[in-house]
Amino acid sequence: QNINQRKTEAKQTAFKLIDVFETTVDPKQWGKNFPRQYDSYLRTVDTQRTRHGGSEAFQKLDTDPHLKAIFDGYAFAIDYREERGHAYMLSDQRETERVTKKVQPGACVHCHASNTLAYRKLGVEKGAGGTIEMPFASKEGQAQLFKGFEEMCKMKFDEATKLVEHPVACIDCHDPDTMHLRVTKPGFINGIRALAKSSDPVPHLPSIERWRKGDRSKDYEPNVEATRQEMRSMACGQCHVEYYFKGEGKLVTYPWMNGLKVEQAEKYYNDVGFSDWTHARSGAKVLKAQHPEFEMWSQGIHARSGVACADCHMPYIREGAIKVSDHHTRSPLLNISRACQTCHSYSEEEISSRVAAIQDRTKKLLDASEQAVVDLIGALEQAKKDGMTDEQLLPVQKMQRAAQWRCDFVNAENSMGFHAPQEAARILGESIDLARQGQIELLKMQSGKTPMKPTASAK
Amino acid sequence: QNINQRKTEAKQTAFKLIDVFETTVDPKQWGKNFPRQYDSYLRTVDTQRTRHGGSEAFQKLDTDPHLKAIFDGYAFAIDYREERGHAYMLSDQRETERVTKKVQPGACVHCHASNTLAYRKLGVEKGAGGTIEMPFASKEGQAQLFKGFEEMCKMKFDEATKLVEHPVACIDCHDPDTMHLRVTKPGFINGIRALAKSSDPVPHLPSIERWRKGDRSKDYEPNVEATRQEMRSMACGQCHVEYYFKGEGKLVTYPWMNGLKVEQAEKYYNDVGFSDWTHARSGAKVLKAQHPEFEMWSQGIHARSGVACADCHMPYIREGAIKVSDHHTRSPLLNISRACQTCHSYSEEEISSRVAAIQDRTKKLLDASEQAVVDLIGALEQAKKDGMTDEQLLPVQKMQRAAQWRCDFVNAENSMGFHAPQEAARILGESIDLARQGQIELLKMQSGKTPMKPTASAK
Amino acid sequence: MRRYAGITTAGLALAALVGICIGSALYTFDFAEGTSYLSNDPKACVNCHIMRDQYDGWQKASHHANATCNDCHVPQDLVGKYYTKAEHGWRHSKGFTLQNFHEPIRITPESLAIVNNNCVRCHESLTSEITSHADPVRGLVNCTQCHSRVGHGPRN
Ligand code: HEC
Ligand code: HEC
Ligand code: HEC
Ligand code: HEC
Ligand code: HEC
Ligand code: HEC
Ligand code: HEC
Ligand code: HEC
Ligand code: HEC
Ligand code: HEC
Ligand code: HEC
Ligand code: HEC
Ligand code: HEC
Ligand code: HEC
Ligand SMILES: [Ca+2]
Ligand SMILES: [Ca+2]
Repeated sequence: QNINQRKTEAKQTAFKLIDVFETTVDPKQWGKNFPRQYDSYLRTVDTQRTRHGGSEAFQKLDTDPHLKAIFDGYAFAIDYREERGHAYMLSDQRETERVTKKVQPGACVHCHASNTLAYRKLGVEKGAGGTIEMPFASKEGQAQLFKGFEEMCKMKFDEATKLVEHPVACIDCHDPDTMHLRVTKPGFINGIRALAKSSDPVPHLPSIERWRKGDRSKDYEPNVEATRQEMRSMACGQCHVEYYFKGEGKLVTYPWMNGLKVEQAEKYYNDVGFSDWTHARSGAKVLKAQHPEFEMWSQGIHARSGVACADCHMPYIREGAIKVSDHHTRSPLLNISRACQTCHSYSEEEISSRVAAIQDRTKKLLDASEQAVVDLIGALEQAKKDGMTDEQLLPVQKMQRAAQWRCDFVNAENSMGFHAPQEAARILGESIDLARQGQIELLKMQSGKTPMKPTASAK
Repeated sequence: QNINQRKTEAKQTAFKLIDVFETTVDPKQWGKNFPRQYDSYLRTVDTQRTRHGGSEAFQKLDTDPHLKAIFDGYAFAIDYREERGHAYMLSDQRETERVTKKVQPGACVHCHASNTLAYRKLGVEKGAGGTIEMPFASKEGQAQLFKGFEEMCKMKFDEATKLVEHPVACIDCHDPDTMHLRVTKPGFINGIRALAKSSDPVPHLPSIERWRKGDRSKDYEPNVEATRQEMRSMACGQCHVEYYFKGEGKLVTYPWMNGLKVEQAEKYYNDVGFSDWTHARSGAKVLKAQHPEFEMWSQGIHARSGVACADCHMPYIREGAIKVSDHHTRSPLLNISRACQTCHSYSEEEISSRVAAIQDRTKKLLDASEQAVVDLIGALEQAKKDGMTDEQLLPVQKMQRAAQWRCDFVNAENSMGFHAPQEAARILGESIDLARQGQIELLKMQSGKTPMKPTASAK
Repeated sequence: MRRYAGITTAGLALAALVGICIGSALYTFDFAEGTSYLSNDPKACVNCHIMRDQYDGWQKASHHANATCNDCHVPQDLVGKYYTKAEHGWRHSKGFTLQNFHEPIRITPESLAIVNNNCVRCHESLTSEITSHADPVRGLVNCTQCHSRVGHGPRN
């Protein structure tokens, strides 16, 4: 790899046709120096479906009728699609009925656009010192970024989205001077710092483990301390994570203060008393999980073995004597030879069947878990109709919240369990237990029996 | 390959000190030719505990109090221990209170002794043709074996066990002439033939897939058709499997007619109407699962990758100038460097933590599943006390049977989920769903509501 | 750059040679001797940039000091050696010239058998006990099933 690197670095200078700066947002410009990466980056417009993923934006509410019941009362019951390539992120966000039919904040823009510069400009406007030509990593640069971030989060979506014009672009992941990977999303930088301060073991993020052993007086700084291999996942962890909008300022926040696991995020939300909405049928205060790929990957054997998102979703392609990272980020199942066979010496067919075995198991449990949640929602709805009060129902509503959170955590995660097969199954097993226990508790309340104590594992 | 074989066969004869025959049961004799294997074979007397396994015969009924409730009315509620090394198999069986306090058949001997010769002798006695000097693989040899097997199964245990004197010995796994691996247990030979005839995909057993494509007029013959790598698992699959005693003849039978998965074995038992006992508290006709290691391994990624039982449980060990298979079969966690590190280049510490992560997840779900089953048993017990009849309770008793079978399948499997982590979790998730739905159904019956239809996944 | 250009020339020259060989429909040892492909120097392999990963891996792996490419990848009996070299030379050059091979490169079952025989060749006495009881029908368990890293280190 070093040799390759040296070669390509040599190339890089040789081919450097134009200079790019912190102010060069348009990927076309960068593409003049790196046409191969740019060409593949453009190919994220492709649409091709896989069994559980792929890039065709079909309506999930149609393919999975349970979802309407589960998200009743929330924007996700209106329009919820399979996600597709990066090229669409800006337009898909602008066009979703979740935005056109509901009011959304500027916070949404955090992950759907190239906004490094937009944040900094806004920051300067709103009084952060310095100029936007100053280095990104400088004290001023960072202050501008975070100031603009905070300001944009609380704007109206319609206004905020006018400040950006490109989907995620080179500048969001690369330093324009050195082309080194970097993270630029303030929500991620805050989140990973909070994670570093927690005590959740993260063997797959060795630089955090190292930081923890240090004096901890300064915040963990991913752009300085993370290894290259870690950066190959953190670049994606910028956006492919569970989040919520904190408080009135609608600040994009990753719930990592206790760790990355499903129950650790839940604990955070419970502690701060957050819920996404009140369920229209059951009255429960519930949560919506969103694309926790980084979190789920973190629990899997690949992360543990040092395999990064980019290894599978941006594998090297050889072009003549050089290898470049395929910037057509997509389902690895559409690219098995490069995405998997460098590490796994089985045939493509065999590799797909292994994935299918994992995804089928997950799907089966997921169906059972959704069914259990829907049954509980139905039972609560009926109980309300029968005259039970929210106060009486609260313990059971809490069980719905916990069950639904787990079910959705796996469902919203986009690999159908592949990123961490056993963890996904464990989460769903717990979801089923909680939802079914909720029904039991309700029936006991209704028939005047003493409700059972939920078991330790299902508290 | 052929070249090497010829060269090294010369070596073998050089060391051959005595001749061993189909009539040489005593491993000590074989050990004269193969002292290294014999020495390690003797070491199975060692006792050392691991977190979830190891070879200390502690009482499981004490460490896991749920088991008494789950097995109420059955011999396993009297005495149920952690299993230990092969050296103890004969004595542990003779001494367990399951034998001393209950009547057991000669069938038990099938997996707890070297009985290749004992079967054949008994077969000859009972009228099978030929003499015991005839080759094991000859028509007569096989007829003697199967005749003796059938006869011994239906004997009384006390008499049958007198016919054997050694725990599993060289002759049960090796051809005395060539030392090639072989399988000799009739129950396994019948079982694997039935499996071959089923249509359950077995990518990890390529010789069966091959047989299926042939004309299928002759039975699948493991000793002829299996590859060497398959034999390195089948040798263990002879005994480390789920089984039951079929009919009056108490014939040791492996429920593989539909395939190796948990629900396929269940379907077999349901179809033939078998149950191990009637639960003392709930009145349900239930099943006990027994050590389905071969079945669970079959669902895992290691089997799929061609990794055999012997690779992990009998890894090669270097003794001076020669490497041999470690015949001290035991927990690989007591021998990580040899058992895992040739394939996995992580530190021993890292490998144990990976196993711990898998086993901890399994344990957590297993606890939840046991709790759910125990809750259902309690609910049924109460319903009976309240005057409900077995006829009324039958649908719920069936759910107990299904839930308990799944819970026990993972519990009785001795790797705490390691052999197939996601599959173990899936099974437990289903167990929880079934047990909790049983409670729900019962409560609905009691309160006069229409019982819900169990969901598809939990039929 | 310079090295890169050099490689390409070598590759083309080799391909051209192979082309001539198809023309005459004959693999001759003359052709064989005439190309660097047949030397035992690992650099001969890595002349082809496509072998770069394996070369890098080999340099870091346990056998760097003990075995070169040909010790593992070519049968050591004379006929087999040159047959294999000719066959590989042909296939690899063709692949390289046409750029129509599967990537990542996968060892063929035939080549893997050659490798395994070479393991046993060097480690004969150590492994005599486990190879001696090999079933003539079932054969050996491949050494590389467990020791796949000795040549090139871990895949990842
Ligand atoms: C070992 C390989 C591997 C790694 C590492 C990996 N993934 Fe994946 N990912 C997959 C596979 C396989 C799928 C399933 C694709 C499908 O079903 O079509 C997937 C699915 C996805 C999807 C949905 C793709 C689609 O087609 O809709 C996203 C988004 C994703 N992964 C993001 C990530 C992120 C972010 C990381 C790192 C935090 C990551 N992945 C790490 C293999 C990997
Ligand atoms: C923390 C990063 C982040 C934030 C904040 C965020 N998104 Fe997304 N969004 C993603 C990622 C990653 C995907 C692709 C994965 C997926 O769809 O699950 C996505 C997918 C989408 C999609 C396409 C799939 C679908 O759900 O229909 C839409 C539309 C969308 N987001 C709208 C929004 C809106 C509206 C907001 C604000 C309320 C928002 N996003 C905020 C990261 C984010
Ligand atoms: C700026 C936020 C952001 C970053 C950084 C980001 N993604 Fe995405 N990603 C998204 C959004 C948003 C979508 C969904 C777009 C849509 O549906 O319109 C998406 C979609 C995807 C998909 C689904 C494509 C498909 O065909 O369905 C994959 C795979 C993916 N991203 C992988 C990655 C990887 C790997 C990285 C890091 C190298 C990464 N992403 C970095 C926001 C981001
Ligand atoms: C979502 C994140 C993301 C975006 C957007 C992105 N890249 Fe990359 N890029 C990566 C990752 C990850 C790597 C691998 C870096 C490594 O291995 O250190 C990479 C590597 C590169 C490299 C180094 C050589 C190689 O191919 O590995 C170049 C040059 C490059 N990208 C150019 C671009 C250009 C030009 C654009 C815009 C058209 C762009 N990148 C957009 C994530 C991104
Ligand atoms: C950079 C190396 C690398 C890449 C790329 C990679 N893997 Fe893996 N994979 C591993 C490692 C390492 C393990 C863990 C086992 C081990 O330690 O050998 C593993 C384990 C697995 C397992 C078994 C574990 C489980 O979760 O069941 C499957 C299945 C698997 N990989 C499939 C894939 C697929 C599909 C892809 C491509 C989308 C892929 N891998 C890409 C290195 C890789
Ligand atoms: C990839 C390695 C691997 C393979 C292959 C494997 N096992 Fe295991 N086995 C393990 C591990 C790890 C454990 C857990 C040991 C522990 O908890 O101490 C285990 C546990 C066991 C135990 C319980 C051991 C104890 O300490 O009580 C038995 C019995 C067993 N396996 C039999 C088998 C059989 C039979 C097969 C083949 C059908 C097999 N194993 C295949 C790794 C393996
Ligand atoms: C003849 C039947 C039989 C065969 C064949 C057999 N086993 Fe066992 N095995 C047993 C019995 C019975 C026990 C439990 C003995 C006891 O607890 O007294 C056992 C125990 C074990 C244990 C647990 C040891 C411990 O320390 O707890 C392991 C591991 C094991 N066997 C692995 C294997 C492997 C690997 C093979 C094949 C190479 C194999 N067995 C073949 C019957 C068999
Ligand atoms: C199909 C093979 C097979 C048959 C038949 C069989 N066993 Fe076992 N037995 C095993 C294996 C394998 C183990 C070790 C794994 C375990 O304990 O789960 C074992 C373990 C045991 C143990 C030690 C652990 C414990 O459960 O306390 C006892 C005692 C025992 N068996 C008694 C019996 C009795 C009594 C019978 C007849 C009713 C019997 N076995 C029939 C294979 C068998
Ligand atoms: C439970 C099954 C089992 C028993 C009992 C058993 N072996 Fe083995 N033995 C194996 C397996 C599995 C191998 C590996 C064979 C292979 O790789 O083909 C083996 C291999 C051997 C080999 C070949 C060389 C080597 O070490 O791999 C010899 C010799 C041998 N055993 C001798 C014995 C002797 C002597 C005894 C009795 C003291 C014995 N075996 C008992 C399963 C068993
Ligand atoms: C003969 C080779 C071999 C041996 C021995 C072996 N493994 Fe594996 N292991 C594999 C392969 C192959 C995979 C599947 C991933 C892949 O395709 O690279 C794997 C996957 C794994 C995984 C990830 C899959 C999962 O189930 O989560 C773990 C963990 C693992 N092995 C642990 C162990 C442990 C512990 C041992 C020793 C007890 C062991 N392995 C022995 C070859 C082996
Ligand atoms: C002319 C360029 C070139 C040279 C020089 C070269 N190779 Fe290759 N090699 C290739 C190509 C191209 C392939 C892929 C061919 C295919 O997959 O059909 C390949 C494939 C292989 C394979 C895997 C396929 C197989 O046949 O099993 C091995 C092993 C291999 N080469 C070894 C070597 C060794 C050893 C040397 C030096 C003695 C060498 N190569 C020199 C171009 C070359
Ligand atoms: C010690 C033995 C050994 C040496 C020396 C060795 N190789 Fe290999 N080589 C192997 C083995 C083993 C494999 C198969 C790896 C596998 O199956 O995972 C292999 C595979 C390959 C492949 C196919 C790629 C693949 O992963 O299947 C190529 C190409 C190759 N070797 C080239 C070379 C070259 C070039 C050299 C010298 C620089 C070399 N080898 C030296 C043992 C060796
Ligand atoms: C040209 C001779 C030669 C060939 C071919 C060869 N080796 Fe070796 N190997 C050696 C020597 C010399 C050593 C170091 C001294 C020793 O331990 O015997 C060694 C060491 C080893 C070691 C111990 C070091 C380590 O990596 O753990 C293993 C294992 C090994 N060889 C396996 C193999 C396998 C498998 C193959 C075939 C893929 C192979 N060897 C091919 C000569 C060879
Ligand atoms: C099933 C797995 C497996 C297979 C197949 C296998 N080995 Fe090994 N090998 C091992 C293990 C485990 C050790 C370590 C033994 C020890 O440390 O006591 C080892 C040790 C060795 C060593 C000695 C390493 C040292 O420390 O000096 C050599 C050399 C070796 N093997 C070569 C081979 C060859 C040649 C073959 C093919 C005939 C082969 N092996 C097949 C698992 C295997
Ligand atoms: Ca998609
Ligand atoms: Ca044990």
